[in-house]
Amino acid sequence: MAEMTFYSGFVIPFIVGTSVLFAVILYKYMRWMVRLPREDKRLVRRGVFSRATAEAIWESVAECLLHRRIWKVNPLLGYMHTAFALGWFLLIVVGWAETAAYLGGRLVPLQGHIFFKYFTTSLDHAPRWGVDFEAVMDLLLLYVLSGLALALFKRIRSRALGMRRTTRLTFGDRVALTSLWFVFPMRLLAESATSGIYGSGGFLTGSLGGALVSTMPAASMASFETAAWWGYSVALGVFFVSMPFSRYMHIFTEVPLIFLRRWGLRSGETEKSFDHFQIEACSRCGVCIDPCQMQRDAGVTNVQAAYFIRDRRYGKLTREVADNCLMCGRCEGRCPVGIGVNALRLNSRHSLNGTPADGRYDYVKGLDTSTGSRVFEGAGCEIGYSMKQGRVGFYAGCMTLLSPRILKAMEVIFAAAGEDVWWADRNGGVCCGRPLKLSGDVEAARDMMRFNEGLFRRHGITVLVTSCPICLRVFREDYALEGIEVLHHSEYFERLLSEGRIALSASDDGGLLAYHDPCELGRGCGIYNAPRNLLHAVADLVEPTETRENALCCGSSIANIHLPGAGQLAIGRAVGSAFEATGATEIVTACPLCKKALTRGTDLPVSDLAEVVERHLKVAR
Amino acid sequence: MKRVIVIGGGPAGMQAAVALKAAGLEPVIVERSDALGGKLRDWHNLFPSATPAREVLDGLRKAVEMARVEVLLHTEVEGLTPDGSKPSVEVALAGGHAVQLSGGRKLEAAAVVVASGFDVFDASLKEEYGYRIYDNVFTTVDVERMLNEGGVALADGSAPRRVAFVHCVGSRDEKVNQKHCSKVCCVTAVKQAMEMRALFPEADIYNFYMDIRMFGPGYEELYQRAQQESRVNFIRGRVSEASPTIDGRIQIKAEDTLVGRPMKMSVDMLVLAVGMKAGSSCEKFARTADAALSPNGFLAPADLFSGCVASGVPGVFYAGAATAPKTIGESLAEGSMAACWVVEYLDTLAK
Amino acid sequence: MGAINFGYTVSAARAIDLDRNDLGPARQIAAEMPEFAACIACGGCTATCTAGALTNFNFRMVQTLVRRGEYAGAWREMNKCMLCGKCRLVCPRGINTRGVVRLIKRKLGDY
Amino acid sequence: MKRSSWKEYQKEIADDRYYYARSCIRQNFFPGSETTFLRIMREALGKDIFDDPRHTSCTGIGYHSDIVPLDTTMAVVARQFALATEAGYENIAVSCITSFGLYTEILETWHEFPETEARARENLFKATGREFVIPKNIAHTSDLVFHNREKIEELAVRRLVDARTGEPLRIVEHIGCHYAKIFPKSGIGGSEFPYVLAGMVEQWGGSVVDYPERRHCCGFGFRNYLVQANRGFSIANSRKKLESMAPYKPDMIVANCPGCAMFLDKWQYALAEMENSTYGADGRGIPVLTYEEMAGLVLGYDPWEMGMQMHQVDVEPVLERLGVKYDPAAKFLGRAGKYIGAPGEAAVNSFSGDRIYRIRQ
Repeated sequence: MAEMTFYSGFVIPFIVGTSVLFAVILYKYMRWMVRLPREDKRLVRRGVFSRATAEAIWESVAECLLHRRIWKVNPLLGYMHTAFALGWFLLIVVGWAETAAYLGGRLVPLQGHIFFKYFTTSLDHAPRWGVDFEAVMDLLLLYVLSGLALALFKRIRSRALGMRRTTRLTFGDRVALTSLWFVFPMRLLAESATSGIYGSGGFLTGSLGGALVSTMPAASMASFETAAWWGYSVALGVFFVSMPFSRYMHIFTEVPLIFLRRWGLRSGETEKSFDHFQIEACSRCGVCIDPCQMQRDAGVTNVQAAYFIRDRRYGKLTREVADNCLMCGRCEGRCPVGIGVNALRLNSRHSLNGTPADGRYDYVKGLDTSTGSRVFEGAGCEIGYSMKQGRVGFYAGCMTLLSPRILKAMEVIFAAAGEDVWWADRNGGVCCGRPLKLSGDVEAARDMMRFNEGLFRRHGITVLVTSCPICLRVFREDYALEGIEVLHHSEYFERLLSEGRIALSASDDGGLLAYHDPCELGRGCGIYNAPRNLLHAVADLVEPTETRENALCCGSSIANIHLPGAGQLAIGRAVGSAFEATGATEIVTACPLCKKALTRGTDLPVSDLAEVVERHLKVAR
Repeated sequence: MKRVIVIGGGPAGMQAAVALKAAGLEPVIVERSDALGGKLRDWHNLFPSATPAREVLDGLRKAVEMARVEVLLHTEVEGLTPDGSKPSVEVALAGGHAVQLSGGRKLEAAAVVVASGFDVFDASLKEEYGYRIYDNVFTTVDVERMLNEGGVALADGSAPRRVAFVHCVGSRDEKVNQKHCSKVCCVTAVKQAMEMRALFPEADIYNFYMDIRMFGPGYEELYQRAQQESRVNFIRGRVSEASPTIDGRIQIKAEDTLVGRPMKMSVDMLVLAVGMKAGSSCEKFARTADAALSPNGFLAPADLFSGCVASGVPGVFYAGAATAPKTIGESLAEGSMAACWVVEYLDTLAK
Repeated sequence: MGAINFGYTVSAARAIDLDRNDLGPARQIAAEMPEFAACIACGGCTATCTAGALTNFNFRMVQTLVRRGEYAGAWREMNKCMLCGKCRLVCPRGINTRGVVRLIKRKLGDY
Repeated sequence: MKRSSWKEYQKEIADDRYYYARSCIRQNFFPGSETTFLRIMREALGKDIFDDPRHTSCTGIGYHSDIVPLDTTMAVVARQFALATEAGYENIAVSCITSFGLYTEILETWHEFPETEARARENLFKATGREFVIPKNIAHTSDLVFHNREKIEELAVRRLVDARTGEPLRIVEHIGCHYAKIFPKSGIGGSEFPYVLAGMVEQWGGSVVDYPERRHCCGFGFRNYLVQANRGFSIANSRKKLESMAPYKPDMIVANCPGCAMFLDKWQYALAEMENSTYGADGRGIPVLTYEEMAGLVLGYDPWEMGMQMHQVDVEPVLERLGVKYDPAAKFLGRAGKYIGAPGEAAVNSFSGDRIYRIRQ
């Protein structure tokens, strides 16, 4: 065994590649960790020795090796990813075991493990530890190769793997992808050649080696062997060097991302170091492309999450790509890596578009256009609302103000419930700030939020009802409204119904309702059932194919500041026809903006939930 | 065969039928409602001359009666081919046309004149104007009806002290997929504003417009009279919102664009000058006749200049507002013109 | 020069001088957002404007001035906009009014 | 719209025997111009023109500033007519455009509303015991020069051309607003295409500059200048004209109105001080001449005798171009050879800084 030097010229590409890979990755991770803001570092310190770490380990195995989430998207796609990840991982681990089994505790350099077959021709390859390593390694190689075959197939027919569209590649991706495709076939050839010459090898390498030897003169066989090992090493080296600069950076980055996320780190309103982990954990698998309505209905194909993240990663992000997104959240829900792309997009918008608040909304100071039967003028806020338990305020929001039918319905329902309501903005008010926030103007948006907070507090309300999911979300996420319960009107109606303050009568006109989930209400605030429960109480309800968590966006999302009217209309029409296909006689939604958008997109009548509830109120209580 | 089917018994259809009869053919008017006259039945006085609509209607009816034109009421045309399929050009060229009627009937003819007219835009789609939400929001069609019924009044029967007309409701508005100009609403709103003045000498009357399009003979003069004699105020700005006031009136918001400042005002009565939408059957006719539709949904004439009553399909002709918003006068002219084209077409076939 | 205090200064010209105004930025804006030119000045946007109800802000007028090459103060005016989007919902020409606000701020303002 | 439209309106101009009505402000700002006018009329053309020391201001400035009521103005104008009547003249030659406009306006008012004439006659009689006959002909003095432009050309010693190249001088003509904008029929060429100055320029060999703001007011506007708070508007209007004519590189401006000549001249100085901008080709301003000075130069009169040293923008460039022989050192020497004082240096003074004056001083 003394002749086992574990060195040959062909290992150089591999050694160089590996060194570069680990150097770059270490450099990147160190840099990002060091630059984490103080609060994030505190989270890391707190999280390291907590249960979160254990959970992170399990998640890493489940996602990075087994690709559980991709299996859920499509089993074939899942198999492909698992074959590469788990297969390769096992090749390494089992390879390690093989070395240990045959060479004992002896220190073997890295290339010794990787090119084990080449350097250990002098060994007898009888099973050790009761394991036929050659057969197992061949099996694993076959497993990975089957994944590779699927990947090739996907390039030709992505639809079969559940993807209508796949991502377009960058140069780095192309280099990495090409070298990756060569790694395992080269390994097969190299190991087979050596096995053939030395009469070793498992069921795969052994038999392929035998076939090679029998068809080739011995002299050419020797040079073929050398060439194959060179090819294998070069493929590995090139892949390793290109990996940190390509989408394959995700292979490693997903792991720290999982840990950091488990420890509570999140992307925020402004760009920060943690974003790098999210960005480089994106494999550009393209799962985000198919659900995107911008792509599907508006013909916009360069803004999807994968492309946005790619452009941002390489510093090529344009305003158009950052802005031209509905932020409906359909892609985010499906991301196998769980990247919070909306948060990333928002902080990109902040960097690209944010301008100093600069007192530009000072004109709202001291304004109060609210109305209500008893406007409270208290000395101190705290005393104010403790004195006025149960006082309900209604904030219509800009969009509801353009939908008088909703306003009128609210008025009727409030009256039916005997609610004494304070109307925050019936005569026009100050915008909730979410549109501004969504456009990246975070600081300026805060001015508006502070204004409305002050207004709500001054009037001592304890329940804030809104008919607009856009406002609802910002009230819940960004407003400091301790002591004030924020309800969407659907939740509020549900409560009135359960408390017996209103009663609804089912209609018998044979009408069939279909409910459209507004993005901000469903995926945004997790409210799916409240509106449905109310609708169930009054009529039969049908669901479109894509509903609830997968519900379509109406296309007029306030989050997209770029999309021209024609695109909005195209999406609205597509959504309209999805509803027409259900056979519904009426579409009901719970967002004034969705209502306007859908009204343009279909000939079916479109109503807000409030209108339906009003229509079915039992007058005599 | 001398039979010619005229689809629609409005002004254009009636005029076409009378002219066809005079030319020795056998027109049959197929009308889906219970009487001839189309929307002319709902109008009060016609712009710009204030001629009572009844006069024009009676004249047409009398002419149809005198000519003994066959009329099928309560009958709807389901398609321009017997089974709703694509037509066979050979049959058409051979002078054979058959249309599918409601109730499974078929009617054969040598030619067809489509005079199916237009639909009135549904103002409740412009929710922000409050039609069918607030009691005192009306459309110009409602006002014509009220005038016919003998009086314009608020929902509680009282007289309005302030009336505002909103132009371009359901016209020139991509938000309701109506990009075209309906052309007649400006002059209708001006005419009605003047009628309001006559009814309510003390009222304030306002017209909110984007552009005033007075394209016809005597229209511009009518506009000037509305300003000068009828004291109608014209404000250049599109009303964007209507909301109720505490005293049951309607507050509207617009920008006075000539001054450059937003404005609001409360009115007792809001009248929406509704536009003309493509007739609901246009799509069906185009599909079954293999004819073209304009982007705005009206039937597309073969040529805007020399073939405005031709469909491009042999034996099928158009008249009136089936192809675009038109005035009564224009519809009547096209009725006659379509009849001429039918006669010429059949003559050519006979040769 | 300028040492003498006359007690008055030359009044600024009120006329919009299209010979002198640099229409380049206006054309750039229109090129990035062609619908910018589709405005028929109906004023619906200004009438419904949330900000315009609270302060002196006239979106229609400011964007018209920009189209005429009168840029002074345009982005500061646009800064009053809350981006709430009501104007976009009432625009009969389907103009992406919020996009126009942002574009004007970007081309003539501070980012 | 080539030239002919500028000649279309014609009016009747009496050939001889004039009662001369002077301007208030011209005697301060262009003191030699009226003298030059009389000299041309009397010496060169042999006309009878009566210069009456008894006549007064027409009150035009006060009238247009809403200080003097119409009845007062009518009585004052009636007195001028009475003086002419007493002196035996039927034609009046008015030196000032505003006076000319006012006389025309009052005659027109009397014609339309005879009771106002009766009242004016009554007021005049009560106050002074005078009576008048309505003049047969009222002309602005520029009308008279225009009327005699061919005769002057016959007597001319030079033409309005560059003495070195023979090229016609580029001349901006500016007509006072009250010349024909009130009653187009009262001006030669009417209000849109007044030909009175253009006719002289073309007759004497110059070329008229047609520029976009040709018809715009000089900016005086009475209240706009007289109230200091409004003066910025006055000067802005002058600037508008100057900016509009500057690209044509005019050699000079000629005006027929006292206010116009003064403001187009003096505002050039003020603009140079305020904004550091001048409009002449050489960065020294555009010389502004009265039509009498222009005619005087054509007839070979000495510029200093005509009072041209009183201009704010130095006129020497025009004199040089026309080839006028003049004594630069005599510029600020008055009648008796006494030094009258030179202005301080300014951007629009291209020659006043010359050492020669200092030496003489």
